[in-house]
Amino acid sequence: MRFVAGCAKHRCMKARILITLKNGVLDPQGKATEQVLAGLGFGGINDVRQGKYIELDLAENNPTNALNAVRAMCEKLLANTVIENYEIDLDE
Amino acid sequence: MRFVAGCAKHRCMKARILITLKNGVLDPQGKATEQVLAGLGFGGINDVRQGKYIELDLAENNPTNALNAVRAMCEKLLANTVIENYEIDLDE
Amino acid sequence: MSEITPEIVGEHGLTPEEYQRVLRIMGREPKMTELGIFSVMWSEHCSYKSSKFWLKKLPTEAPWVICGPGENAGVIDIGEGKACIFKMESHNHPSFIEPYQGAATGVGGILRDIFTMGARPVANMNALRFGAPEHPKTRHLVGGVVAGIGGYGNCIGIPTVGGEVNFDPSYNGNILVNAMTVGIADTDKIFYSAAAGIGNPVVYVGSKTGRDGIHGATMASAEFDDDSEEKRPTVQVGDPFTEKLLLEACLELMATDAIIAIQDMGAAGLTSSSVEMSDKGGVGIEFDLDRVPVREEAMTPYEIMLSESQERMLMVLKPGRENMARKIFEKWELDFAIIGTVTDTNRLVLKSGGEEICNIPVPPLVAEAPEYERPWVATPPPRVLAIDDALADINIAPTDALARLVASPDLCSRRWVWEQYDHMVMADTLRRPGADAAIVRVHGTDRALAITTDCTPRYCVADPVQGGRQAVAEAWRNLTASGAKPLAITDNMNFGNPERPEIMGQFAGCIEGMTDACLALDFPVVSGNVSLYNETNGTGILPTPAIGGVGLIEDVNNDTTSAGFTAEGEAILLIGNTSGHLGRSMLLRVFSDNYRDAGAPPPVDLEAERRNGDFVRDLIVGDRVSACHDVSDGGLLVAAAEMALLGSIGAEISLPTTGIPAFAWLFGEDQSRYITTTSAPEEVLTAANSAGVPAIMIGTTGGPQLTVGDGNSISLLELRNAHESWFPEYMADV
Amino acid sequence: MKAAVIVSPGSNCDRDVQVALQQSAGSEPIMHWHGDANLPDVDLIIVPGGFAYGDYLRAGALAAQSPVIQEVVARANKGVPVLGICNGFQILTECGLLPGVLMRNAGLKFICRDVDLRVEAADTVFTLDYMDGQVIRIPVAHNEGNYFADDATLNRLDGEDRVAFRYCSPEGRVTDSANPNGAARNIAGILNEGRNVLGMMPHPERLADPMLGGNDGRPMFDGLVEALVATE
Ligand SMILES: Nc1ncnc2c1ncn2[C@@H]1O[C@H](COP(=O)(O)OP(=O)(O)O)[C@@H](O)[C@H]1O
Ligand SMILES: [Mg+2]
Repeated sequence: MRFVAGCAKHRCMKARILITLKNGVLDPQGKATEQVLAGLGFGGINDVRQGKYIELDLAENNPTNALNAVRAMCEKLLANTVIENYEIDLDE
Repeated sequence: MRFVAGCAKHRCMKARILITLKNGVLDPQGKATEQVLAGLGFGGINDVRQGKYIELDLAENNPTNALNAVRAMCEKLLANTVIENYEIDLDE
Repeated sequence: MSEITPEIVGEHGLTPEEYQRVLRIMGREPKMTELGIFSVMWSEHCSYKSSKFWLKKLPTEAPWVICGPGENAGVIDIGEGKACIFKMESHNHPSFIEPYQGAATGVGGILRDIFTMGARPVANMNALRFGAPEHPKTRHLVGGVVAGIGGYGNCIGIPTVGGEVNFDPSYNGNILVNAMTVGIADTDKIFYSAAAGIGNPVVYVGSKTGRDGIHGATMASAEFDDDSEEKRPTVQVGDPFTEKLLLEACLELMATDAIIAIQDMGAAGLTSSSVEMSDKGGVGIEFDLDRVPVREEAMTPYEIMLSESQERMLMVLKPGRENMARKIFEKWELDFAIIGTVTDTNRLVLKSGGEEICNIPVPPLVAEAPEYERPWVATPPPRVLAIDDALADINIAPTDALARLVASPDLCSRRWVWEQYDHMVMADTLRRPGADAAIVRVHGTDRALAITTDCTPRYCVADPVQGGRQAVAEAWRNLTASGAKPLAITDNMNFGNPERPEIMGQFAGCIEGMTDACLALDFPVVSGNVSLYNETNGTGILPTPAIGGVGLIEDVNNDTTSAGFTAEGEAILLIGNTSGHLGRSMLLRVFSDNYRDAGAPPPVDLEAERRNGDFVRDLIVGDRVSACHDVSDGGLLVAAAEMALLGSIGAEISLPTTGIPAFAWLFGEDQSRYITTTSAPEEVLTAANSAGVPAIMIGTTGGPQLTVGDGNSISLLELRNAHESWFPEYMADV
Repeated sequence: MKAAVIVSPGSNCDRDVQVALQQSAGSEPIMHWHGDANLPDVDLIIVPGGFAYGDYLRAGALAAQSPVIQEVVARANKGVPVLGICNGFQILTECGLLPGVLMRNAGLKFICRDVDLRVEAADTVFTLDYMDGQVIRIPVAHNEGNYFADDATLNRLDGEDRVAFRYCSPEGRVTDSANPNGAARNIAGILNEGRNVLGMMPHPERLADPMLGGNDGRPMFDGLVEALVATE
């Protein structure tokens, strides 16, 4: 797949990707953060899960193409699909 | 601030927090990701920025209280406001 | 109604015959949780069913051995009331699936094996084998594995002081990640796993139990698949921070007299730890599974017993000490739960929701675990390569050959790897990575441990017996070259599918060779690990019996020496006999079209090995040499180049006057050799002569370059660039 | 001289600092548990390296919330010398005693090796036994040592002579290639306004014993002991 580069000439899309740990996968970061929040007196927190957030600017104006490309990037690099899920959100 | 614990008895809210680097702060991780994506043949990517995503389950049913609490957590701990911005999204 | 169908038995990895044995032991059809327990206890990993027959042959005794194989790790006496506790373990398959977490949890697992015996871990090592550098997966795997090992070890604050890295296409589909930990304990404060004391509390500490690592095949059975949920990953995630807390909390409790027995939860978690504790103690154990701290909702007893969640321990405490122990674990913010008691029934009894869901007699579960003497065929003896044939198609200047060799994936500097490991934390690393053995001071004393890992799989595949000998001998040699007295080894036997007779033949051959070497060198095996089925599409990995060796330096102020040249104008001596053996050499791997990875490996003459090594150690301890390095992969010139680079001092190396062709002499991989430097060569040569040890002067140190023969030279700068660039360039932009 | 070393869960250079201090002071520092806000009266506080709280979220962020850290801030404000090494430096920036943040290394990898440092401020209790412009060799071992602050802050640090150490070449030149982690202006260590708080990424305690291959860290501890014993 090839996109034409250059945001100036073409319309640009922004992809926002949320990467979260799959259910049941241990989240040591979330667990430690939860403990410290509790220690600071923030009560009533039942669960803290930490993930990644990635923003991409794409030189692409066809949403289907963009979604396919971003999905491929997630599968190939951005998410570790053995333990992570990803969610893609496109806006123009 | 004190919440009453226990999701079963009370309604639960989920807070989703996006933490991103402020403009002008170098993002070596985003840069590296961008390069690797290009190396993998994904063209037309103009910018990659990487941040954090945190999900909290709160035993709270008043949206204003919840938002205030989460904002306080961000200021005090979750974000380093020297270099990071945060965005809070609540849903029930 | 039969719950257990032949399919379920198959999914649990049990053969029909093995299942018949289960039925006989139980006297009834097992319940699902019971079947799960048999399945993991009788797996290759836990029962060593294919390898036990052979492992029994390894020598395990010496006057300094306190505890040989069978416990969590081996224990040796290092004097002054201290013991060294160490072991190596593989995490091959998980690291291939998810390199970062697989390698990280491998480090976590081996650390627990060490501190569960009462030792504070003081050093980590790692022996890594990857596929061909050009294979599309290799870079990603190298990057992930190295980051994972560093991620865990750096965080917990145990220095990673050395290891080895090999590349070979046979590992394309099966990388090897073997991690070793060395710890130090007081000899009168060593903890074992035998449960004792009827009625004593059994306590669970550490992280909560989740559904980590429950075997994929069993998860697929309809009964246990939570249909709504995504297919659960079988990869565990490590939490080095929690492990650090667990380490400190355990050591704090161990300083009291509260613990009767302790066992980490490794593979097969609660199952293997409880079975081992009760079997070793000749007692029964009863658990109330409702009291096990869990991380996820609605976990079944089956899942709780089979979970491989990390950072957990099981202990038997003296009665009345529970509260004191609880306070320690709570201070370190860890879960602490009394989940059961020691009983006099010899049975593992599990209750959940008030119901008995498991009741297995422990002695037959352990004693009647299957053991196979699988058919094997010896590897046919390889043809010895004639030197002239081997060298026929090589036509290049020696220093050009050297520059390419030291820049090859197998011989280049591993700096890219070890700089990602904190190798200095704890402030006792006297010799950092980059030379032969690492040297780690015994904290607060003038003693030190020398530590190394070694194996040359390309030798093992050609001749398993010689390869097995060589692996042990090289470890011994590396320790010796640092001035240490080699004490004992741990091993990690990585092989292909044991159901193939050729693979079992490799296994048998390596064991035979290792046994010979251990006996000849007084270098017993005190712990180890076996990893089989490292095979993809019928191609097995090179047989890889990785050896981790530990030696003792009694006085760090006097008994050790540099691995690099230390002064200009000193004589360079070669200790040991050189015949110019080129079979399986790096020279041929890099330069030969016809004989790459061909021929017989260099034989190891164990008597000469012992004689030469003992002589060299005496030289070092007697302060009669200024530097010492063993000669291994790449031969004499590569070893000399390494010494020059380490010391930033060049050298002139002369060519042989004997009948050996120059390239065979410079790059042959004859064993049992060392290079040393001295300002009084005559003295050393005379001493060698009277000890019956071959020794000759091969050159002089000095200058900014390495010169071979008359005038063929390369600057140290160029040599260093060649040596240092391959790894970072290969790993750029991963 | 009485010193306290703050021990957090996940500290792992606490013992190394203890040994180095003891060697210079002749007496053992107090090893003070982070959860205990009652910090005894001491002449020196050291926040050692490690991975307090696993460095989860951000390096040093969770540890900066420990009960004792507020007390450390209060003491620092009263003028008690506070030295933060590596993770300790990260904690001191997260709790606001020092400006800026330590971001992920530019190379995105953990780095453990000796680096050369140029001493930029030899007039503090921490650097008495060094000379301005002196080049010393000290190891780094970190994943997040990439010092960042906005230009105004950096200018202020420079203008007030509050950069204590910079990464440099063996000859003392401040170059990009001598910068191991991408730190702004090659900054390896900085001081607070009162010059009684020093945060630094390199580990002086790791080369304070010639057996370990160097002794350039030793003068920091010797100097501290001299200065603080003299003020007693
Ligand atoms: N995976 C690794 N981790 C840490 N250090 C390593 C690793 N691989 C190699 N090294 C280090 O690089 C040096 C050279 O390794 P190697 O060539 O295998 O040594 P030798 O031939 O003397 O056994 C040794 O100090 C070794 O500990
Ligand atoms: Mg060697």
